[in-house]
Amino acid sequence: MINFQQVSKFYDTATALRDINLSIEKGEMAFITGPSGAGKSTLMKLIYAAELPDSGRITIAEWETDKLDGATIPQLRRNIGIVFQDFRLLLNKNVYDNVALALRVRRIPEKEVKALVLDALKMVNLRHKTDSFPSTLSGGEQQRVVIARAIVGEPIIVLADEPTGNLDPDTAAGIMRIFKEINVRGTTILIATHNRELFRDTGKRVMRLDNGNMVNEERG
Amino acid sequence: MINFQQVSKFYDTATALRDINLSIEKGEMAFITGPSGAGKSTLMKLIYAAELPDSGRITIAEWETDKLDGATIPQLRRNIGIVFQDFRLLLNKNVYDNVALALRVRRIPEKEVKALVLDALKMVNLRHKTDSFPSTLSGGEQQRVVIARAIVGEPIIVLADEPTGNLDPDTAAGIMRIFKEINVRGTTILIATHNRELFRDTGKRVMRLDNGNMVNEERG
Amino acid sequence: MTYSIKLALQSLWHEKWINFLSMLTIAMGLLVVTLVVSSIYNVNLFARKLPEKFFIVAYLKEGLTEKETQHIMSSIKDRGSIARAKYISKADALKELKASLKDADYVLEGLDENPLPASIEIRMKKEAVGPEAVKSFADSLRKIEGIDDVQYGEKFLLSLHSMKTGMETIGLILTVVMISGIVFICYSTVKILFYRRKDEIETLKLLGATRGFIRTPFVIEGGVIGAVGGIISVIIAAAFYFSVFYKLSATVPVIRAVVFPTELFLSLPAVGLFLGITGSLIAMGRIRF
Amino acid sequence: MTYSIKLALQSLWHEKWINFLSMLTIAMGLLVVTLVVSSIYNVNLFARKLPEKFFIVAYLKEGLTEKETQHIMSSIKDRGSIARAKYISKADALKELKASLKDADYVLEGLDENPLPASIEIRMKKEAVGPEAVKSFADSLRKIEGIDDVQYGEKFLLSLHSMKTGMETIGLILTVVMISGIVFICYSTVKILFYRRKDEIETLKLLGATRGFIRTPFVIEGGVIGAVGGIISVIIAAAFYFSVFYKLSATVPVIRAVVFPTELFLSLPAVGLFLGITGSLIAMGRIRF
Ligand SMILES: Nc1ncnc2c1ncn2[C@@H]1O[C@H](COP(=O)(O)OP(=O)(O)OP(=O)(O)O)[C@@H](O)[C@H]1O
Ligand SMILES: Nc1ncnc2c1ncn2[C@@H]1O[C@H](COP(=O)(O)OP(=O)(O)OP(=O)(O)O)[C@@H](O)[C@H]1O
Ligand SMILES: [Mg+2]
Ligand SMILES: [Mg+2]
Repeated sequence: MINFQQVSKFYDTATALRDINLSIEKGEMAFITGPSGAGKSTLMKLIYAAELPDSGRITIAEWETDKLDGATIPQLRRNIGIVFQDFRLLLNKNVYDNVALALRVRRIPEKEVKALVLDALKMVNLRHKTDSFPSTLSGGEQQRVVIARAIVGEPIIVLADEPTGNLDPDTAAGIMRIFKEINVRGTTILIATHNRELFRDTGKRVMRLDNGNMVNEERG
Repeated sequence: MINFQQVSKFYDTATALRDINLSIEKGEMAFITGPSGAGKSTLMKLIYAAELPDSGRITIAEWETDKLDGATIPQLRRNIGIVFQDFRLLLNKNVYDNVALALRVRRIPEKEVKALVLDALKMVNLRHKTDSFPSTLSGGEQQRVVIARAIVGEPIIVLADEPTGNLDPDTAAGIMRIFKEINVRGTTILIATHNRELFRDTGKRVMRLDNGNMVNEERG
Repeated sequence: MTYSIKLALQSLWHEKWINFLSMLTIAMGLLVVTLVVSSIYNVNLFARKLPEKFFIVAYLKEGLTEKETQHIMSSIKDRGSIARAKYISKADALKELKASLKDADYVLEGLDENPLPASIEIRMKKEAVGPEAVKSFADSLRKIEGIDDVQYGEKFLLSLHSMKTGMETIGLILTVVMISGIVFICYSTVKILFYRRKDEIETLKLLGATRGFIRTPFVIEGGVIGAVGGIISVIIAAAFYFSVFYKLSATVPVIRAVVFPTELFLSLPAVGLFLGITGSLIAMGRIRF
Repeated sequence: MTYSIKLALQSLWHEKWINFLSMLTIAMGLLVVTLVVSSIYNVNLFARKLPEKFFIVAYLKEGLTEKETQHIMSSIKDRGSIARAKYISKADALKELKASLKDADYVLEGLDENPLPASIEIRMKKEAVGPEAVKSFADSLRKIEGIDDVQYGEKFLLSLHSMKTGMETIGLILTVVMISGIVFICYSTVKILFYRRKDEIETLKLLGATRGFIRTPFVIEGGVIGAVGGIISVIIAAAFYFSVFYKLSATVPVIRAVVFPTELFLSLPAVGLFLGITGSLIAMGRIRF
């Protein structure tokens, strides 16, 4: 489902990733960890084609990311649900519309949108904040809106970049339960996190990045 | 140093804090914890007068926050170093200038600024990112810039709102070492966090908020 | 599509003040352009009327029969470039001279014979009034049997001509400069407005939106801003017309001669719509993924 | 202060494109205003020259001695509202009549005595030319011993007067509308520009910045944008002047009469600076903590 072959990514001043080989199967759940600035977010950006690799090949489902163009990139991205580390909520839209956006870009009829959005908000325990604007939400509430937006469209891949950074352990555990549930239903999930609690005792693969290098892989 | 007497804060749709009594001594280090949306950030905002209480009295050092005006609010805030949960970095300024801003608002001469800023950046391990802009930093790097900006001015109070949400355990431990160090030198420190690791075995006060109420207080 | 409209209206509403400012800016821009265009239109109208003041006099030989005179008149009138030709008999000419002498007309009393020649006063069509055209026309008149001499104000004609072309040229330049200036201002307003949305567009792209999906609400928004701007400008223009212009024309008669191009004003909402839509399309530029 | 300047220049540079757009917008705005103001200035200049064409003729009685004539002349010239007074003797009047009769001047040959009266042609000061003023002036002339009659073109005077006030009124209205329109456009540009900085201002406040600290770099930034806008407009105006206007004046003579108000153009950078500074002050509004 997600395949990296000898992928490197260099920024002007920093090497973000060097010779990464990676293969995540359909329906797998995997974790990436590593210190701050190791390249975790960059790896995610390469998957959803927000950045292109400087060398190597990346294949996501049937797409090769460096062969995509303006017509196919949206197709790829509609199949991926992303929990952005920096949230990327639209400040001029309320919670409902922010979550609904993920469905609307997929051209899902408005009458189906409502039920799906409210379901997703219920899952992350934010049903009561439907009409609030992002600026009036607490940090953890904002993060849960982003999670709801990532899963509402039932994508085939979910990428979650530090999804529990602003969440207390109990809420975080709740979010992990959701991820496991949709993973069981067949969604491929890749989570970048510092929080060891998330992968402790899961038995899932945990890849460790350090300074752009894949240093080891273990089981959580 | 920080004193709350029967403080309540209501938003249109939510009760953020209810009848909070709180007293933090000069030179103390304390923690606030509690689930997402409990009111931790709101409590911090009341301290630096970004919000005013709907009832009750708040005294910070010699200032009563609801008696402040346009001339005295800046004075209060210059004595407080804040790690904002949402970072609040200026996107059109590089790392150096973002950190220096905290000194410049204090009208510290430009020739002293440089040494202080570079010192602070070295403490948070970002000396090599001096000239980078926030948009080119990883989540954890951005968070460390915010921490550097909060401590660079040697304020008498440091408020840190989820300061390690984007940091790996090792880096987080490093940041906690810095906080302890400046606390030993006399700075009052209040940290809002979900991360139990931060206060485990510190022996410091940990206040627990839930749904706007102060539910218990323990020692870490 | 209905969703795009909803999205556009939502974001229009969410930032209503700043959008209202842009609408007013575009309204002002449109108003300024129309005001200038209609001023210049009026000036040109005036300039075009100037040639009506110009005429040529053809003096006739003495002792022509009525038939001969008729013949000359009709041969002049046949020419395409003639607007009017008026026969002035010897008697009429004398009357005019007497009138111009005022009280001193007794000097003419002693005359037993009218010494003044009959003449034809010719006004040419406006568009035919030009230095070369008039000269060749006068020459051709001189060749007509029975015409003694042809006279016209050469100097007047020259200054008239240069005045007319001058006004037209300045008017054209002014119009072009103004219109490009205002179009640029509208563009820049929309551009600055959308520059703030860079982040929003970026997020939409990352969520898998197509170019069309991203563009539609922005284009609708731009269109609404432009159209409302146009409507506001019409309202301001109408208010201006009735409160100032209309009242003033009672006391200052010249204003009555000013033509207010109503169609131009009524087309402003459409112009605004067009400006807003193209403005937002250009402001967004090529959306690259 | 030096830091504020650095801060301002930094943020000017960081968003150079959008700032450049604002500069161009302000430049265009200033250009449009100056163009309109100088057009109207020229039209008014022209309108003000009209009264120079107006004159009054005072016919003198027959048989005045030279001394009496001198006396009348000097008593007319003493009046404040007189620009020029020209004595036309009986002989001169006859010469003029002969000239105007052209080839037909032989009608006058039979006369043994010159029947035309001597007269004084009076041109009034421009500012004194007005229907009532001229009437009362003419009446006062009639009372002078030795003056037989006073004549002037009443109709000409009336149409002249209404034309002049008409032009002046329209010019004034146009100028006011234009200037307020453009000032608004500049304000709105700066406002939209600073609206994007709301977050930045909020952060500065939370860091403990005083009002002055927050305002200074924005004001400097606004000032620079305005001043550079002004400079750009001067450059465009100069380019326009030399490439179009200057060349055109060779072929279209009227243009030579157009006055290009150089001082106005040279003051544009200062006007832009002022606009930018006040614009950013107003755009920021009251900073509340
Ligand atoms: N656009 C960019 N331009 C230049 N350097 C960049 C850019 N984006 C990221 N970097 C650098 O690349 C490195 C890896 O960044 P990345 O965001 O992938 O780290 P990360 O593993 O997600 O860290 P964190 O846990 O702190 O979020 C960092 O040193 C960062 O400064
Ligand atoms: N400006 C606001 N308007 C309305 N409601 C608000 C506003 N700010 C915060 N709230 C609400 O007040 C409650 C407390 O918010 P606060 O940000 O203090 O929570 P928190 O304890 O910091 O949570 P987290 O750990 O998720 O950051 C939340 O339910 C939030 O939605
Ligand atoms: Mg990251
Ligand atoms: Mg919070």
